Amino acid sequence: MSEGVATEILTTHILDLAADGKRLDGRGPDEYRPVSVEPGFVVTADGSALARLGDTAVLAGIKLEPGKPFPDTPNAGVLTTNAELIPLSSPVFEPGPPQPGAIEVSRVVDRAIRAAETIDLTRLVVTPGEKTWVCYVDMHVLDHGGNLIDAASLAALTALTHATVPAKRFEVGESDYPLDVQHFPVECTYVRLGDTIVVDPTFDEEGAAQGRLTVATDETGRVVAMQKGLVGAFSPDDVKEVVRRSFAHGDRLRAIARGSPA
Amino acid sequence: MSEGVATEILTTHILDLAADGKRLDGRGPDEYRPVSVEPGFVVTADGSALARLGDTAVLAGIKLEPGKPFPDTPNAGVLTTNAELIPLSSPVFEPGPPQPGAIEVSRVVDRAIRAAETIDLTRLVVTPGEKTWVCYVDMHVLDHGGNLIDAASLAALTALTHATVPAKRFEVGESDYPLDVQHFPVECTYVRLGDTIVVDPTFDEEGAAQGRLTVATDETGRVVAMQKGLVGAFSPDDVKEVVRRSFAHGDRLRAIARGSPA
Amino acid sequence: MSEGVATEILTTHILDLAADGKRLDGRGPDEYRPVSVEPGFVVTADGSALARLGDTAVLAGIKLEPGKPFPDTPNAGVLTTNAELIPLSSPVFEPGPPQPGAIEVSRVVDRAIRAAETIDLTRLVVTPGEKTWVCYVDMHVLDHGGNLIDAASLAALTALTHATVPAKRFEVGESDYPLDVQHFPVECTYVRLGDTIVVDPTFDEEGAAQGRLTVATDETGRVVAMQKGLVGAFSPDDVKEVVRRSFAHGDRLRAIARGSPA
Amino acid sequence: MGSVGAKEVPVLLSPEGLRIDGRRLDELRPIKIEAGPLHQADGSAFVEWGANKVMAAVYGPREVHPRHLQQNNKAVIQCKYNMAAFSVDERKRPGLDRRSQEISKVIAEAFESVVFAEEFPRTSIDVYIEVLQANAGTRCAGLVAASVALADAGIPMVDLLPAVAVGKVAGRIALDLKKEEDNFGEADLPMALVPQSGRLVLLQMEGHMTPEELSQSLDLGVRGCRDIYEKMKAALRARYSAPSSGGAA
Amino acid sequence: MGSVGAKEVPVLLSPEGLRIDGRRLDELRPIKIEAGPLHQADGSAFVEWGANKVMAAVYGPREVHPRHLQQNNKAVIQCKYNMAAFSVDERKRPGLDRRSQEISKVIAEAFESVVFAEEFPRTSIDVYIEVLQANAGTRCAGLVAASVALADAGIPMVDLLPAVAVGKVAGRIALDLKKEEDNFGEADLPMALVPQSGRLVLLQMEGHMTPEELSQSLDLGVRGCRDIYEKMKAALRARYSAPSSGGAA
Amino acid sequence: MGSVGAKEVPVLLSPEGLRIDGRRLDELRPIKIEAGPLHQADGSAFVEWGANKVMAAVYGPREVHPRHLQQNNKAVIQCKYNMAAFSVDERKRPGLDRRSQEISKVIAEAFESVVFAEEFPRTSIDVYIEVLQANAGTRCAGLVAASVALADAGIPMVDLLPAVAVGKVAGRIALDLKKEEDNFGEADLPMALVPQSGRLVLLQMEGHMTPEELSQSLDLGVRGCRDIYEKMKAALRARYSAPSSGGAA
Repeated sequence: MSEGVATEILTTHILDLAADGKRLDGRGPDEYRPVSVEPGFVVTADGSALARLGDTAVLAGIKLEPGKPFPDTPNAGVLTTNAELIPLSSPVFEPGPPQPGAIEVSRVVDRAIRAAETIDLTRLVVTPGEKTWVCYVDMHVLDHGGNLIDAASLAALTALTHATVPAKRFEVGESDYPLDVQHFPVECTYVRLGDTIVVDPTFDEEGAAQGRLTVATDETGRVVAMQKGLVGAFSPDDVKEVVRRSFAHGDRLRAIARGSPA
Repeated sequence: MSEGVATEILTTHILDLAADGKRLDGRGPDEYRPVSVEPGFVVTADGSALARLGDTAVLAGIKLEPGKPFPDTPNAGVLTTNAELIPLSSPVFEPGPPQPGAIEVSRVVDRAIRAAETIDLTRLVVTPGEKTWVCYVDMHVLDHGGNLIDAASLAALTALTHATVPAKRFEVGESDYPLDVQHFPVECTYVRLGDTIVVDPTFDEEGAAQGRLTVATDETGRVVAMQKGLVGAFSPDDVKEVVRRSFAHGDRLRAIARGSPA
Repeated sequence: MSEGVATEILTTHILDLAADGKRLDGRGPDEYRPVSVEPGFVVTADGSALARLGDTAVLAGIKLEPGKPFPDTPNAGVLTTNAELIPLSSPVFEPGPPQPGAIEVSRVVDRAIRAAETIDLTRLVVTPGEKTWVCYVDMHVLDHGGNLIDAASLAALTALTHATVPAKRFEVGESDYPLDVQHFPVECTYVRLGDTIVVDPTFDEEGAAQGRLTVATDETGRVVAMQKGLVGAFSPDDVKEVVRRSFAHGDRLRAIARGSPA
Repeated sequence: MGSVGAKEVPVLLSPEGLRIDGRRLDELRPIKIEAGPLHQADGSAFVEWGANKVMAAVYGPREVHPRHLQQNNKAVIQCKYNMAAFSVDERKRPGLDRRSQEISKVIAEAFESVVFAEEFPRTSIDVYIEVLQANAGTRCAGLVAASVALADAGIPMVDLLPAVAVGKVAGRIALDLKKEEDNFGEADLPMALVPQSGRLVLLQMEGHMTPEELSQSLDLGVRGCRDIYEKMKAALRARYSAPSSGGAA
Repeated sequence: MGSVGAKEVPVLLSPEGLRIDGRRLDELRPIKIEAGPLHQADGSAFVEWGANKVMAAVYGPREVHPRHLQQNNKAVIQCKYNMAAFSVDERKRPGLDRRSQEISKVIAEAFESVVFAEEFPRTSIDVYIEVLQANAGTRCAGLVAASVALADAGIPMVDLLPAVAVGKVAGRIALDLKKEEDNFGEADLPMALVPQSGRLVLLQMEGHMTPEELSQSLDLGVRGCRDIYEKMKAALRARYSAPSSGGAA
Repeated sequence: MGSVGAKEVPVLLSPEGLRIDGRRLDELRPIKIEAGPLHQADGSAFVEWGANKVMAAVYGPREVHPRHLQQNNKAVIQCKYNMAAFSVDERKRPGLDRRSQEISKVIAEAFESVVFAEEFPRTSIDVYIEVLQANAGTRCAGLVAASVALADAGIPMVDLLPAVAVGKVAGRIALDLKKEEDNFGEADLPMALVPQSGRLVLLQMEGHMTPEELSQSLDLGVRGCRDIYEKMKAALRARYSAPSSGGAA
């Protein structure tokens, strides 16, 4: 039996189950896999967190370094978000330059961080136009069991929340101090399986999906980012329903991330 | 019928016609396709022009930015010429790093611009060794119907002629002013089809050609650049004849480009 | 007869000979091919040498330029070692980014230069933290007859020994002066052919080898670098024996390199 | 969007509820669509939309490059969205950046959702979008141009794909932002609609909106798409009635 | 090693012959090895070794990418050693540098020396090593993790490959240097041992040593490798006795 | 050529009409050509021409890399012209720049014009040119070296390809410019001749010349090429009479 045929049978099975509101791993359509977040996983980083959604594991690390502001925004710090979909984490990733999938993950996480004004970039500036902190958010996918965006975003936001500005090490200030994090956006991803929409898809569910929709919400009741992905379509009413549900998941995931011991 | 066979038949037909001094589109051997030049096509550029030779269309845009002179020429501004043979313009171009063909177009155009001293580079300098205007000439091939060098050069020179130095925007001076263009070199390209030499080759004629020869002349009667390309050979007498003819074409194309409303 | 079969027969033959302490070219197991070193081969370089081991030829060129020290070592000059395994030198090299083999050669040569403190990097500094000489060591393999590391290292060290700091040309000082070279490490490479270990392997011997071991020694009796390469293994006693023998070869090759007329 | 640390915010909405270019909140910028301006491509379109100028070309179905992307049961749809160096105020370095790669991906996925790709197994349908002059909304303009180019190339599709962005300007939901509105606005929500099914195949959002504002934006965007749909069909009708013209880029 | 022009050298060895972390000269840092923590890989291992954290995964035998590397008579073993950007004090730019490429090469050659590659012609065995947190000795930690991951993947091998670095600190030969010792030490000599044959399949050295010191280092390293070998076997036994756990990275 | 904003121009022509190195206007620099100095290549040549040192090697006919360039009816001729980092005064960063790629292209086209490529369908003939020391005229020196290397490799050709540059120095047409003449001269016109047919297969020009000067330059260059042709043939004769030497790069 070729791999293509096996995948097709699995897809059909997932779609059949979904038609009855069921999932391969026994979850309900609106149920996340077990969620855990471990901040401080990497001590060489200025902030870090390992987030897990079921079999999916993403490690985020923060590094802050002095640098120059962009010429057109002399009063704003620099934030750079990068996702590495390393071939260690999945048989489908190959070594080489970042693939479109990795770029999408980093851009969608980046978008939520910026739009939610998670960090007040103006407070990263040391001397306007001259010197600012550059904040690197690096996300390393370790185990790709599906739904990378939610896991990566949870890891990144938790890492930012626990990050320290290394002012002393770089002789910018007298002592290090915590990075000031104003908001905590949470990404929540659904996929369409026939007429059913399910949250937190596994790798196999993503393969069977007819469209993916991610909504990022923050703790103030705002939608801050959205991304439709994969082949497939959503009606405006589908979108509205997904937005509605995202807030409850956002609140719960945010509480898990914040409750984690630093 | 395979593509290779079709191309071969077309090549034979073009060569047979050429032996009688005829061409597929009915032109005479020393006749250009309809020429048009539209300056100001792109308002985001500091200068621009869309040049057409028959089915061939090339858009050139100029951007000027403050930058540093090269260490070994502290009293000269910087000119950078780049041709993008984007896959939109032809089935034969692939995405990726610039191909040898694109590099050749940009280098041959660049060579004519420099050798004709089109722009007095010393006048671009703001502070010797410190600050100068960097002039980017970007040529975007939109429709590749053959003879890219002539079309690209016509677009680039017209764009330069209509360019403005954005001194005010970059706070280098009080107001913007026209770029000072001293000369207007014109490239004129011939290909050899058997014993006949024809001007302004189409894409199919280039495919059938046994050598290509480009001669750039300026309005002061000087030859400023030449490039032999493609597989094939020219006798010294062929070259002298092509040089002789290039001046007349140069004068006509220059007049068309200059006559165009800004 | 396929290329694979021919290689296999050659390998078997080399291993059979080695079992009797013999080699294809008639050398003894611990005998180098004819060695020659020609300093000053390239006058555009600030120092250069062409080294030959039998059919193998490597050209090294030194260039010194003013630059900035690294931020974390403000009192040290910068040394950059690069090997180009250009496709001109062997049917097995392809154009493109440096292959792992080229990187290994440059890193192993670099390691010996640094560990032997060949050059006192602190003496390259012009103004601490601000300005230093950057010393580029470029090794160009011209003919790949095997044992690139030893040939490249011999070329590089000889080139350094004859190098001049171009202080006058860069207006850093009043006159040029010789680069101060404190030590002259020599790399010595063996391969294992069955139970026999032979020095200075040819290209074909490298293909038949079951492990490669390089030991760099300097004139003060120190081991300064080692590198085991290729598939295969060495016992600790093998290693100790190779180290012991490397000193004698080192002394001889150093004398040849130093005896060469500048 | 969110130009932190940038210059002063201009007045984006007049007391009369008109925008900086005099448009109402639900009003599109002028759009001109030309089908088939290019000679080499199998299909092409040129779109002028406000101060955007976008060219699209389609090649295919043809051989797949690189080969390993070939699919046995359908055509692959490859999309390259690219901005000319001179298309923006600050010169853009040639070459694909991450933004272009993301846009290329979501546009390709949008077209895969409507093209009958199974009809052309083992082939590639290549969609090229060149932004020649940019003024906010280029991904939607590119998608509209590419959709007309696909139709011009005779590629069978469920439907054309009109697209538009909705945004939030001075606290109000507004259709089809221009550059100043996008730079200083509070949200940007581009979308592409399958008119036949009423479903969205492209949807992105950045900024901040309440769920109610988002709901209102979706409805406004769908209406905008339907208007653009009419212009796309008109451009194709004009092309078929004057098939051999070509020329005006 | 040889940080020319850097800051002051700390006291690396106490008068009592103890090192900065209280270890004796022939003492290893604490090592924790977990086999099989990853779910997608065919085999995996996580190693905490002093303040190093290294993850390894193995995929294969599987199809060779890129195709032209395929060998008709055996599997090719491809190795990628990579450091996470945040694994070191000074952020490392993502992407392979020359150091990583050299380490990948010598590790791949070490494994080729022990894997029965002829059993899987025309395939690739892909070994990925990710350094998540680095504190000297990462190539040895990576090699140990990869070796356990290969065993976890069921790849037939002559033996496991324990590895350790020996160095020279304040003039004395010492086992398993940590970062400060490596930065200010006089030599670094990483090695990997085939316990069954007593031979070395990885061996590098940088610094300066007399032949006698080098001899002593080899013997000390071989003893260290044999200790690590026991820990590797224990980790695999723990994995087989609790086969379906997974999870704790 | 055209070093705008550079240092002062030296005196390039003496009152007696002699050049800075004492040559007459129509005089070549000294040329030494050695056929077959390399051992691995199928054909090779080393050329010292004034202060230029250029090595060329030819491999093939052999398998085509990358595969998709293969042609069913003839050999492809691939050329890489490369300058060593230390071959020029200002260190050149390793890697192909645009100048090298253009030169590679025109040299490949020149050889395609004379090699009987149809005799070796589905193969590649790879020509590598390494400039080790540069002093103006390297493309011509490289072409001459590569042409001898092709003959040394036994590749069937219409004829050898002598090449030389003509230039304009202090207002006078001069043969074979050296560096100072090239830097401060008014025009540079490299060409390659097929002696048998008297036709040019490489021709470039930069600078300014009247049509009459250009005419004169062509005639002078053709004469120069014919002189170089004799030296090329002599080098090949020397090689054939002492076939097994090799060695002196």
